[in-house]
Amino acid sequence: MLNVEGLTKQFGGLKAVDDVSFHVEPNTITAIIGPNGAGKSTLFNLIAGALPPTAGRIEFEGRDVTHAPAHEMARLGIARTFQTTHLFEEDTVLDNVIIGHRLRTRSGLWDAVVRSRRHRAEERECRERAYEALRFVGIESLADMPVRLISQEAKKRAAIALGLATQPKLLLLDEIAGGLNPEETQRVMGLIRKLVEHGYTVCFVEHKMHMVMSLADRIIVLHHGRKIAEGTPDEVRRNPDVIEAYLGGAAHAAGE
Amino acid sequence: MKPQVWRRAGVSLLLVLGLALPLVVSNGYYQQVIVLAYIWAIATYGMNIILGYTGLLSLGQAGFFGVGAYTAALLMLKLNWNFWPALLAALVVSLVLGYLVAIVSLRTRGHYFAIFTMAVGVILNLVIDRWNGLTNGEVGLVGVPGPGSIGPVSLDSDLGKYYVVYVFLVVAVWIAWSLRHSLPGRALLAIRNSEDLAEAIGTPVMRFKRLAFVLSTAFAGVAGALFAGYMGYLGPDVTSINMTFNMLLYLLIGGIGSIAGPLLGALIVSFLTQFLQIFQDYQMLIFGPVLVLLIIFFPGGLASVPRLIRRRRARDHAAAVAMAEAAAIEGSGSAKEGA
Amino acid sequence: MLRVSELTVRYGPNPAVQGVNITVDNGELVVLLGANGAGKSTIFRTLSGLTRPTAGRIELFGKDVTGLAAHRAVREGIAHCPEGRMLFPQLSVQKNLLLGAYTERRDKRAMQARLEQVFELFPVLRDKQHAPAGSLSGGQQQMVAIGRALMANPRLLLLDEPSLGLAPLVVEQVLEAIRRIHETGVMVLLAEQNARAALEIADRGYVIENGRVVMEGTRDELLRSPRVQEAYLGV
Amino acid sequence: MDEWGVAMTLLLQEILNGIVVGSIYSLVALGLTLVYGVMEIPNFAHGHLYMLGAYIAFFLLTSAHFSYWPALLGAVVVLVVVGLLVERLVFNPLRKAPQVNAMIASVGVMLFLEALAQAIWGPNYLQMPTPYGNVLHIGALSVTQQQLLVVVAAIVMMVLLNLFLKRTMIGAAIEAVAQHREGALLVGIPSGRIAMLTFAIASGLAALAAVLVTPINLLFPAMGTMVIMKAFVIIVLGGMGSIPGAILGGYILALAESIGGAYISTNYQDLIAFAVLVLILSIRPAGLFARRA
Amino acid sequence: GTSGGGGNTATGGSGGGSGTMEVDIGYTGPLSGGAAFYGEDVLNGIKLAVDQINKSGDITVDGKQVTFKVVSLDDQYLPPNAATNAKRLAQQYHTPIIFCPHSGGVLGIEQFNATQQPNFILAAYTSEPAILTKNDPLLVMIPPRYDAYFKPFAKTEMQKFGNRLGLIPTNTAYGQEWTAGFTKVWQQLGGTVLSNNAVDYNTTTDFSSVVSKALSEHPDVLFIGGPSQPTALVIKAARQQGFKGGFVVMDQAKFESMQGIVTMDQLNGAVGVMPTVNYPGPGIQNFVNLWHQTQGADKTPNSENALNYQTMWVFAEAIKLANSTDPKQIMAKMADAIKQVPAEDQPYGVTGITPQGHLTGPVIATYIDNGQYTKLDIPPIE
Ligand SMILES: Nc1ncnc2c1ncn2[C@@H]1O[C@H](COP(=O)(O)OP(=O)(O)OP(=O)(O)O)[C@@H](O)[C@H]1O
Ligand SMILES: Nc1ncnc2c1ncn2[C@@H]1O[C@H](COP(=O)(O)OP(=O)(O)OP(=O)(O)O)[C@@H](O)[C@H]1O
Ligand SMILES: [Mg+2]
Ligand SMILES: [Mg+2]
Repeated sequence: MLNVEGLTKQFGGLKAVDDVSFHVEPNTITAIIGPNGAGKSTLFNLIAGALPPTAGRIEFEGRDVTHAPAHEMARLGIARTFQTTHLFEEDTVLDNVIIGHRLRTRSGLWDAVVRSRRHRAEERECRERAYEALRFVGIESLADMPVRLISQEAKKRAAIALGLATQPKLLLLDEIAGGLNPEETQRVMGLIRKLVEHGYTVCFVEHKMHMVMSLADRIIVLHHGRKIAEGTPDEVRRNPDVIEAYLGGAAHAAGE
Repeated sequence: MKPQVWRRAGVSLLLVLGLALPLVVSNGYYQQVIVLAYIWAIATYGMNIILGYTGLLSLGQAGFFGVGAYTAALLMLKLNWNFWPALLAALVVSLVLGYLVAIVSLRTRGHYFAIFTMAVGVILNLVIDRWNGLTNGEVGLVGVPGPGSIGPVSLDSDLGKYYVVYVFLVVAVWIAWSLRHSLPGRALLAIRNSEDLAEAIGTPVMRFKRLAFVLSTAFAGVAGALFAGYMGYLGPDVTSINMTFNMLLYLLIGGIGSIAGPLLGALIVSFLTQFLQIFQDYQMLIFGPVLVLLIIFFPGGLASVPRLIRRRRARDHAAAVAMAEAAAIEGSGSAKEGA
Repeated sequence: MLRVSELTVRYGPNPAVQGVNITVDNGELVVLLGANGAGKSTIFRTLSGLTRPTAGRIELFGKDVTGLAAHRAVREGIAHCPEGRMLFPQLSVQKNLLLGAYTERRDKRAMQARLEQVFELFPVLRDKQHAPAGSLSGGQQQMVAIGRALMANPRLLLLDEPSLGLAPLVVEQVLEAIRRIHETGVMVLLAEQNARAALEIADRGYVIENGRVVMEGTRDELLRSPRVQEAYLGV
Repeated sequence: MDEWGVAMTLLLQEILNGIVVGSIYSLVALGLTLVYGVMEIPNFAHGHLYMLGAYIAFFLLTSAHFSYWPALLGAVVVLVVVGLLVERLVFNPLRKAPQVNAMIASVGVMLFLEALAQAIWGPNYLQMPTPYGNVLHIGALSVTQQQLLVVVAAIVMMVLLNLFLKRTMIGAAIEAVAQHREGALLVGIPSGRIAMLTFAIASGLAALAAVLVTPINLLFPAMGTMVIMKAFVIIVLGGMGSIPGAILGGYILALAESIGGAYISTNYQDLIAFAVLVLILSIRPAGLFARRA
Repeated sequence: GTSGGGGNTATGGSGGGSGTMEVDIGYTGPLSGGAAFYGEDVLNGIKLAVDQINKSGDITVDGKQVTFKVVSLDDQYLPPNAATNAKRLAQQYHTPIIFCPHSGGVLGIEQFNATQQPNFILAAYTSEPAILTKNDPLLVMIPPRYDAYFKPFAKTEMQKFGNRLGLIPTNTAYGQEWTAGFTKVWQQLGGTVLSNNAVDYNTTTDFSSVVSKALSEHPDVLFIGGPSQPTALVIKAARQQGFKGGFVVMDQAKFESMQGIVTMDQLNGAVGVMPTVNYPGPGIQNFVNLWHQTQGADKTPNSENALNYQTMWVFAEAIKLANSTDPKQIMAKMADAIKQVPAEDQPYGVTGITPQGHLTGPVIATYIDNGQYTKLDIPPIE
């Protein structure tokens, strides 16, 4: 469903992403790993349209989307979370998530001012989608809480819910389990599995090896912007380049 | 349900109060202070959309106020237009000019945007002030006609003008409210929160910023046209940066981002400055510090006071929050099992 | 040594930390384990002076440092690598690091020497030293934050989840570095989600839940404890 | 002199005038670079601190019978104290509030200072005496000693300030406080004291600029208003926080004004500065010398 | 309240049965901001007159002795504020007369004064002719017409220095009208007018640039003027850049206020309005003495002070003659009242009032020669 070819991003003299090609099959989980600064977040930014690539080509569901801006990508069905959550701390969880479905609505300012039927219908629809998404990620009961009062884990779930409300096909999750303890990480892993079961496709960046190894169908390893390995968890775990550049002693842990 | 009923009753009461006000307050001086406050409030609602909702500090608002005012006044004086088509033209011109400025200014960010728009405001002010041939320079335009009459009802009387401005104020508040509680409005709030996130959930950020900017200039333009029609006289001073500062002041004192804020702020500050006149030459020695104190002690404006009280109450319920979280975790536990 | 007694911190009416007692003996490395929101960061912030305690007492080498402003706490030898990094995004990596030694800015040579040590620890920072800190990747920024704390040449080093967002290899390196720093005699208080790795280099540890210490013990005691195993080691 | 000679003389004279005015702008912009460009505090009262500095010096010169340089020093000292007070009483309490709040508070300070000056010294224009009133003629060009003094002082101050910010730890500390106040505290920088120091320096610079510039012009309570707006333009034009940018911005603006005034229209001279900003930001949205990468 | 002749403007605080009544006189003008000095000058003239009138005890209405009180409001030079202030003065203080010293404010107030009750006499201290276009029956315009100066100024300077005229006037509308009128006369007399270098006198940091530009065209005479002190800076810059010719100085600028910025030497060859202290008006000596006594020996009165002073006296006499505080009745007695004002209270002299409400009087200018003010009579234009 996602096809990346020769993707390159240059910041000044630095090639943050360097000639990366890969392919994501629908309804699978792909993990992207690599040392800090390897270009993982940049790669996500490129796919999501937040940054224009220097060279290369991105295809989504057979369409060339190399130069589509981020909001267009969202409309086409790519949702993402950020390495640091960007929720609106003062608003409630529900209010944060409602806006996610706006891109599927068509009412504009005029509808809002005259409170047109369409507007009311679409507002209801957005609310329903938001509740649906919150229910899916398991925090429906927190809907009316201000975001600043909820836990880290709940925030991560809210961020996913926001993505889900856009009705995506592909989700890009950047270090979604960062800062979570093992127990919480387990629960988030459960959620990711649930996503795939419900037909979504997931790409994620993570440094927690047990999570990567047990979730991913395929793993792509970046180093200095270049793809140094790709394969199943077993293949990657044994790859000496990966061990040297990234895993170190954790290779054993990852193997357990 | 209940709070909604109360709110509706409150809003209706306020509406009726606004209608009855000029009948109760017949003193022409107070009426003028109130009407001018309404007019400034309308322009400030525009500022609230761009600053309060979208998070962009635009310092050109008074310039656009002037564009609206001069468009309307010149059309009436030079081409003998009626007030109403002139007002419409003022709206259109400030929209179009706002759009053109938006295209260039919104490419800049943060401080650059603020100073860019300040420069636009200053340019508009200077052009209006110096273009003697068109605007009659700082002498200004004399004898600008009022709204005329609709059938037998004259709107040119003090009472008539009050109701004209009042209707526009109500419309402005309505637009501000419905925008705040609509999907496009939420998109603006999302932009204020984080442009990256807004973009990622499919908001064409640039388009929405332009929308907010253009709306703000349209509000300013209409307010300007009302001002010209109400005063009957128009000078370039109302387009100076100080007027933009005044609007910001109304917004901050009233409560930035809130619905009541602009009106509340405009009324309170207007009456405060009238009151301070008794201190003559020393009034600014008092007004300056009062302003600083208000900003320091009510950073969210007066409209936020009830919210602050509510929040304090909410804090006492923090225990409830903890419990709800525990419940949520259980809920997500089922997600895990579902896997 | 560090002695924290009956520490209570409130934000608003409900306490985030309540009656906590913690000691770090000279030369000890102590870990704090706890779920999200347990109060670990709050304890760190209070120790380094960013947050004022509601009650309790903090002593460093017998000296009362309770409620000391953060910039004074640094002078007492407390360096804090905080949650959220708190870097200066538009300053270069090098300036960020050098500012870590602000209190000892007069000794230029020592400053340079320590800068070298940090670069040895995180070689990638040497290549990036002239880049603005804000343009670094998440993990690289974490390295700057740790490096900056080390630049202060502290007696007590507070590390709040230093491995957050770091690659496994780097996590190993960081923990190894912490061990080495600790070996030079610096007291270390460490909060880590990566509990196993953290416990491996620690002398002792505390388990914090809902703002209270619910368990304390030596490394081995904690590693053996079923409660710790289940909640924090993911066994 | 032939036609061409006259035209050349005018051009050279206008360039010279532009350099003088550019130095004035840059001098005023320097303090603002610190508080707005570096600390990102939009202090619209900065021009009024400048005004106050001029009045203090005027008082010292005329009522206390100081001579020029001691009066300058005195004004700087007084303004340092005023700057400290403003920081403590107004901006420090607002350090966690949004920037608009600080901006409007600074407008409050501005109104207050203007009213204060008017209450003490009256609303009239005053002329500040200077021992450097003589005119120097360089060929067909003329310039006063005071104007030369402004140019030299501007250049010296800019070099010093740049060295201070870029080469000293205190300078780095100022930038650090601006970018992350808590982070600065954590490395041992007394953020509060650094903020005070910054304001003190900025206000002192404002006073210095005022005492150098005012003998060329006049003193009156509203004298800071237009100058400060142009100073904001200069800082943004040069790229926030960049001192070389502010210098170049100042000179570009002043030259555009004097040459534009001479060859286009003097009537719209004030407009030129703002038009230049709009033009340049339309082409380069982050200013001429965008800060770092 | 007491009111004579069916007037409906009761007094603000009448003294009841004590045989006295208080009448409030309104003022709205700039008391803060850039133009405050000007507003204060006007206000001080009015206030001094009111003090003198009250002291004289001469003014009575219905047999009651009138005490005047000035109620002044700051409008920061802003027309809408001026209009609001005027409404406040009329509604709350029932002021029969309101002074306003700027054309914007006057125009703003004129918009409603004709139609609204209670109305009042608008005493306009501005020589902007636009204010007369409304034919407002309740308007009094105080300063002399500026066009009277054109011919004498032009003749004097052209004769002494030559016929090339450079222009550096203030770029306000008033300055531009002056410029247009004056250059026309200059050309009619056979002179050449060079390019117009109008600048903003309030915001220009350094006049060198514009002066260089004007001098590059080698003028014999420079036409300048705006607020006095910046005007002085223009003269100074011109002399410093080697200009040897004469100056035509617009009436807004006053030579007496240029002292300390330029020397009399630098002013040689300038024509402009006569300084108030040297003005050969009937009551000038008395006025100057009074000013020194009341405001301080170091304070020099100017024409703002003097003209508003004598105008307030005219109003007082008109109230007395009308035996009422009704604006229309006061207006009806203005012409007669002018004759009643004691000569010593007419520093400049006032001779009559035109049907549009413009006060007339002798106009006298000066030519500076060898550091001395020499008198230049201006024939009146009616
Ligand atoms: N806007 C930018 N300007 C300049 N350089 C950048 C920018 N964004 C990222 N970089 C550089 O590109 C490289 C890749 O960064 P990126 O954030 O993609 O890394 P990452 O793989 O996500 O690392 P981490 O695991 O630490 O988050 C880094 O060296 C970083 O410094
Ligand atoms: N500034 C604040 N205002 C109000 N409450 C706060 C604030 N900071 C923290 N808290 C609350 O205090 C409690 C303890 O938070 P703390 O950050 O110390 O936990 P932690 O153990 O460090 O968690 P984490 O693993 O998420 O970093 C939490 O309930 C948190 O919501
Ligand atoms: Mg990353
Ligand atoms: Mg924490």
